[in-house]
Amino acid sequence: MNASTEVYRLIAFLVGLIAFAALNAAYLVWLERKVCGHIQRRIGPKEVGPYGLLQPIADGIKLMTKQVMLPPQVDPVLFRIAPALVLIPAVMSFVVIPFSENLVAREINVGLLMVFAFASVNVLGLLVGGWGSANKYAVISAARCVSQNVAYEIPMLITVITMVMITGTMNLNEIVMQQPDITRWYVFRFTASPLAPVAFIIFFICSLAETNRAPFDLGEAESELIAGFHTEYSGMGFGLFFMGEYANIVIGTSLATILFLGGWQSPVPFIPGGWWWFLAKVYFLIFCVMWIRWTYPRTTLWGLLNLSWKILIPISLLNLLLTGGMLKLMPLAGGAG
Amino acid sequence: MIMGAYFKDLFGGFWSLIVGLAITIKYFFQPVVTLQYPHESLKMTPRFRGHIDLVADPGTGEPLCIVCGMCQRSCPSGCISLKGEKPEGAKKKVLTAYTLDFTRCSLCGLCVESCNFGAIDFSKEYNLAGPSREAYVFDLLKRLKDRRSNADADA
Amino acid sequence: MSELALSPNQETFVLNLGPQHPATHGVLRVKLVMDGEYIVSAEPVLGYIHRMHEKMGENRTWAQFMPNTGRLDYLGALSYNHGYVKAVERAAGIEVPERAEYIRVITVELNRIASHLLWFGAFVLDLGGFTPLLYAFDDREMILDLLESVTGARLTFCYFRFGGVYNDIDDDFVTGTREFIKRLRKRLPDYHNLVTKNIIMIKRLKDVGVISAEMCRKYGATGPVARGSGIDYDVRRSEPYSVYPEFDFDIPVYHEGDSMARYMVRMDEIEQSMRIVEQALDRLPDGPVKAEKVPKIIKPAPGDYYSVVEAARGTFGVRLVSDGTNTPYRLKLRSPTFSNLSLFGEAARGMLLADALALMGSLDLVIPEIDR
Amino acid sequence: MELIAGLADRMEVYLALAAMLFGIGIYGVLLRRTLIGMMIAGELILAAAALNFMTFSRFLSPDPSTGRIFTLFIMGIAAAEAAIGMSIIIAVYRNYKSVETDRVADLKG
Amino acid sequence: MGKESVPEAIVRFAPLDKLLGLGRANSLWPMTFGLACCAIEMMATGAARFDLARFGAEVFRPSPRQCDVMIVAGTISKKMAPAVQTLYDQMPEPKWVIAMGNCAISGGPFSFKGQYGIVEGADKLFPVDIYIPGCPPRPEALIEGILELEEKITGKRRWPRVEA
Amino acid sequence: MPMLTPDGLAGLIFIFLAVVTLAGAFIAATALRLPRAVAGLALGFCGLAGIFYFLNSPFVALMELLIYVGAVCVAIVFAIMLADPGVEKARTARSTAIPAALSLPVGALFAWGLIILARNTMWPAPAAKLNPGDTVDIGHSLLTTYSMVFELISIVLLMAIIGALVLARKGRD
Amino acid sequence: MEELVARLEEIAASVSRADYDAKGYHLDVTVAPDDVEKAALVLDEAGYTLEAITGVDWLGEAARKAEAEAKAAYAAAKKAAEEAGEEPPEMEPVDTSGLKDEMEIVYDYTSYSHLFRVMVRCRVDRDNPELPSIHQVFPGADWHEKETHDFFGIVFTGNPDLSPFLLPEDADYHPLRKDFSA
Repeated sequence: MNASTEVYRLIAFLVGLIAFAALNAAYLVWLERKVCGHIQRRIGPKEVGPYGLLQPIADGIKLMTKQVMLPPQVDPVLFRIAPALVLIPAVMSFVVIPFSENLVAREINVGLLMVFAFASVNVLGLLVGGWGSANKYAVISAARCVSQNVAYEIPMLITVITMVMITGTMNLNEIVMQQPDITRWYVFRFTASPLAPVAFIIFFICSLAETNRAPFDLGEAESELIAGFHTEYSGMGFGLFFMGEYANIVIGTSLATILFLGGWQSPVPFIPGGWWWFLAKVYFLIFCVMWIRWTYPRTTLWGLLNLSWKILIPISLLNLLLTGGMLKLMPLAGGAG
Repeated sequence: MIMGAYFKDLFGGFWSLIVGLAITIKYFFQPVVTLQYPHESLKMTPRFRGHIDLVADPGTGEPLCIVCGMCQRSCPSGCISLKGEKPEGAKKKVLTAYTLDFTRCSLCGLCVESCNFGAIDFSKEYNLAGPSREAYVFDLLKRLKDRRSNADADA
Repeated sequence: MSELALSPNQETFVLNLGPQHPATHGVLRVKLVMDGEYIVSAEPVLGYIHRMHEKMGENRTWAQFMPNTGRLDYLGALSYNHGYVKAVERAAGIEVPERAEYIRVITVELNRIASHLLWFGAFVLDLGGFTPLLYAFDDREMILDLLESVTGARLTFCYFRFGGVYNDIDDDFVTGTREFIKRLRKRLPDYHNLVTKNIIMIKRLKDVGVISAEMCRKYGATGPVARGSGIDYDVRRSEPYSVYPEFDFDIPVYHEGDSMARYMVRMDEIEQSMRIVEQALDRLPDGPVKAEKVPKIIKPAPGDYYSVVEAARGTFGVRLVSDGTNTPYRLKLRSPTFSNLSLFGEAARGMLLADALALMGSLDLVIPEIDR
Repeated sequence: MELIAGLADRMEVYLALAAMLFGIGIYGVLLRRTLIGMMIAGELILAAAALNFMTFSRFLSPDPSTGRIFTLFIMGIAAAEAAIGMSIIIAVYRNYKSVETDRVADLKG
Repeated sequence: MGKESVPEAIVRFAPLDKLLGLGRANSLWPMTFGLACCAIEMMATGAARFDLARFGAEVFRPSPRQCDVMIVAGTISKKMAPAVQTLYDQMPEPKWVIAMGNCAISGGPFSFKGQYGIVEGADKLFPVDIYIPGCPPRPEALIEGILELEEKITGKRRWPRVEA
Repeated sequence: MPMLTPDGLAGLIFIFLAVVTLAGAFIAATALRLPRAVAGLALGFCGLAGIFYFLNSPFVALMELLIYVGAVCVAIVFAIMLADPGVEKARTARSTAIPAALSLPVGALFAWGLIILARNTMWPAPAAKLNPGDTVDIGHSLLTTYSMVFELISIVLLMAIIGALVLARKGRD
Repeated sequence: MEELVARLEEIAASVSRADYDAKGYHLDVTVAPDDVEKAALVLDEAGYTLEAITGVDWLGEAARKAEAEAKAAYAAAKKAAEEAGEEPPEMEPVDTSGLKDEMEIVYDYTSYSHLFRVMVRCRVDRDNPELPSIHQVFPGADWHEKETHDFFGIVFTGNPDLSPFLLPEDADYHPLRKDFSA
């Protein structure tokens, strides 16, 4: 049966993806500290290894050997499973991400849906973790995270549905295939969606909010809620939340790359496409995420919900409507089936 | 009308966010201002107030202090204690012990100011840190001697 | 888990902000009764850094109390030095040479800028923006370098003396200060573009935490908090002291009374302070920096004396009661944030947690000064 | 081995699984004393039904999409039910400060 | 130390311990916890001029559960002491304490005779690893304190010593 | 190793999923602490999603995750958070002791009966497939054959949203 | 301003102008403890704000005063005796046991709009220090009163909560009393 190699391949990829996620989390933290350092005109980690490159390893060793505290008031079961509930879906989402044409763990036809299905489980992790901590700050934080995620899932999904309408598929690799050069990236294809760049921005904002990144980091607003839902977590429990957060950022930016920026396709004719392009685009977007984080103050919960309900949802609905109209009037050559 | 305000708010707000990003990226490409402390360090200004140290007579190398006790009395925290005795036949008192409990000092400089003989001065030690609290109860007389022997060794 | 339970009669729970909490800038505790994210009542609990300054005042000589004044409000230590020496000078009838007054004004105003810069950074940090804090610290370091070169300390300056100042300033300081002002003038627009005009900032501060002028009066609020509520009151102008009457500067007043207004008052004050420093540097007279006829041991005539100065956070008052000896009989320190914070409970009622923290940040708290 | 390998292709297995889910659901509904607990158990019953639909659509139906669509409808209904149920529970809680069924009995009146 | 006869079992695990020590020493996350004046210098240490981040120690965590080192920066009043104690207890092992400033070391200028309000030194409450005298200490001194703590953990100093 | 043939592996995974589903369901039905019950429910749904995948419908499997785990479970946890019933007290009260004692046999009876029914029924032979039943077919059917139901479901959802809002508002007065 | 002074004079035991340059305030008003609130109302109507409330413990002051008076009287007597060429009388020990010590409570008022500082003071019995609270007039006085209660043990009747404010929750001492020792 064809499943034979498939299963082994999947296992190999899973191991690779877990390593990728862990490495990403570690070095994105390093990158974040460097970026924020330079934005603030300082150096950032430097003394631990060359350019501070061993800093994540030191942090990792420290976190792993740190005493894991189980505060007396917590619900031990919920408290323990919450970090896994955050991390595992994030790693699972990687399965369908095409790093290049062939470098994809499992190409399935509903890949886009899969990413969102797993991303939605993430919220449950935060909620359970916050609740299990039995700490007022953590509970408030969890409640905030949920209302935020629910509010931003709507414009995000509307935007994604628009993209599915245009591309006519939920297979991520096929979506990438439809954007062979920079002029046909969906972020610039006004013929497909008149508000294409706006859609990209909406998607980007929503993925920021979904991953609880500044300026939407209400869940861990430290001036309000100490450390939010992971206030009570120490050692590796906290480390796993951290990994989950960064894995989610990679997922979010990867999706943005695939949907709007041509995935692994090369923007210039003289360099071939491949995973290097994909990673370059993803890391550029991640840099933007960090850049944004270190520039803006935090929004409030109401400001955030207002942004979603009063601005993002109407605009994304408008985009959906216009796109539908456009598709009816002049069907795309490459897209809609 | 309301729509106009809505869009004005939208675009104005969006523009302000872009401007913010422009500023941070500008600083991102500017050189860092960090002083890499253990590798390079600041020179303390002449007026820097560290803990106090005894000043030696440049000629004899003995402390200038005449044990009048003004510094002890002027200290708000009572962190200075000194003792002196009058050797037989000498005119002046000689300092026999000068202890500074630096852990209670508030670095106000009243002691130095009250000294009419210029016998104490601020040291320029600015980076004291260590695992023991007792290390910061200084025997200034000993420090003075150490300094002198170091200087001798250097010479 | 039971403490999370909503109590049966009302859907509220108590949230303890502090004594160790990132938003309280030190060790303030605020007992919040919350209904979800809304504050039903807020009650600050003080005393976590009560350091017995007033008791110490009674145990020390007039001169020995000087270092304490710098530790009351460590962000604006020189204003407090100034307030204290001014009170004692008034009590003991000591004249201060003009050059010394100029130096006092220059250093106090520089210190005020440093204080406001730190507040600016810390306030934005409260709102979740980290980078402006670092930019503000960058500028603040420059001021500290300048002040260190004259006073010898970075934070808790103990620089003023009865009848003058400890040390004279030199030309390096004058040129350094001029350069710094030039630099800050260039950087302020960046701050405004990065923070003041930022839509998130505006949305978070506009119409949040409105304090009326009447409320300010009832609670005795002073300084930028009162000026943000439309009260044109600045001790430097309405109760002139030192050489302030000789300078041309404005008192920024905003009438909205919201957090944004208080923010703007402080940002404008940075500019006005720069103007004062420039003028003072231009007109700096020659002469001694310490009065000659200052007695070694000060013994003011029995009686009570009161003296106020405009510190970075508002009116700092010193009430001295002398019994004619060389130690104060009673030394009352009237700190501005004590009164400014006392209106927090009323102002925060019904607000969102995040907004209340913006309000608290806009009050510019320095806890050791409140607790004394 | 043969048994394990072929397990996923036998219809009865799925039906038995669904039956067990249903049984656990019924058990839970009867066991639970709180409204939320009953709702959770109710979700299990719905899930059992969905599993049956899916099973039939795979093994018996000429048009597999039918069963799947019904499963989707069940999900939609479940979501609606959850939303409404939750708000009822919260409203009940607000008024009676309890989510235990025997204390909500005066709703009948 | 190296030439003394050490039991084999210790020798065998020494490399691992060394690695652990290195990891911990280079990832000292302090708590966002300032009491008084010294806290401002602590902030200044994290700021651009001195940049504590170079040593990986700038991750100021607001929750004690995620901290390695508590920098007691300021006067501990008697009212505050139980809270400080709680925070210390909430930190997971291994944990260290730096007493920054004279107030945290001994009560500093506030420990006069007849005082009623402060705890005379953080070491009255819990063990203190590094003392940094000064009122307040300069940021360099705090960096020096962190380096001293690293030395204490790893047993070796990696950085040059700066003489004043 | 015969176990590691693709089919064997698939069978093992299937068994694993079935166990996860049942275990999750059991936790959901019996756990004393409701948050744990929801965690069990989520676990069960994850397993069920895997089984749907075995039933050749990744689309429905993912929808199961998206809707049940991502939305329904979150809503339930949220409700628990707001209402906080805490730990269910031991089932000793008289009014509930009888149904509690009855529940296990009743549940077992239902399950047993249904299994018997499933085994003993002669299921009609599988007909030839008209279409693979993938996402496109589902989409087509939804908007053609079942468009009426689709609309009805939409109305139900809308009403649910409005109803939830009204109820929640009322409680808050 | 004159009107304010006149109105205060109606309430106060004594109103005297002070030399602002030397003292730092313009008007020195002494009132009876029960009239504190009236004075506050008058100042509130005039648009004044309360800057601070504090206390002063005059432990032994009455005795010192009595002694000083006795000494002055004795000096006068001695002088008179000397002038008259008589033998000066022995100084009699002063009996201070019956004297009551007092505590002073000081209210500092000022106006935002014009420079006129009013200091209202009143004295209470040190053994039973009690006077009405003015937090109804100036809500800001609440905290000042709490602080004064902390430091001096002065009871402001009507203040909602006089439990330790700056001192630890279980504090039962009043550190700024002159006879306090830790």
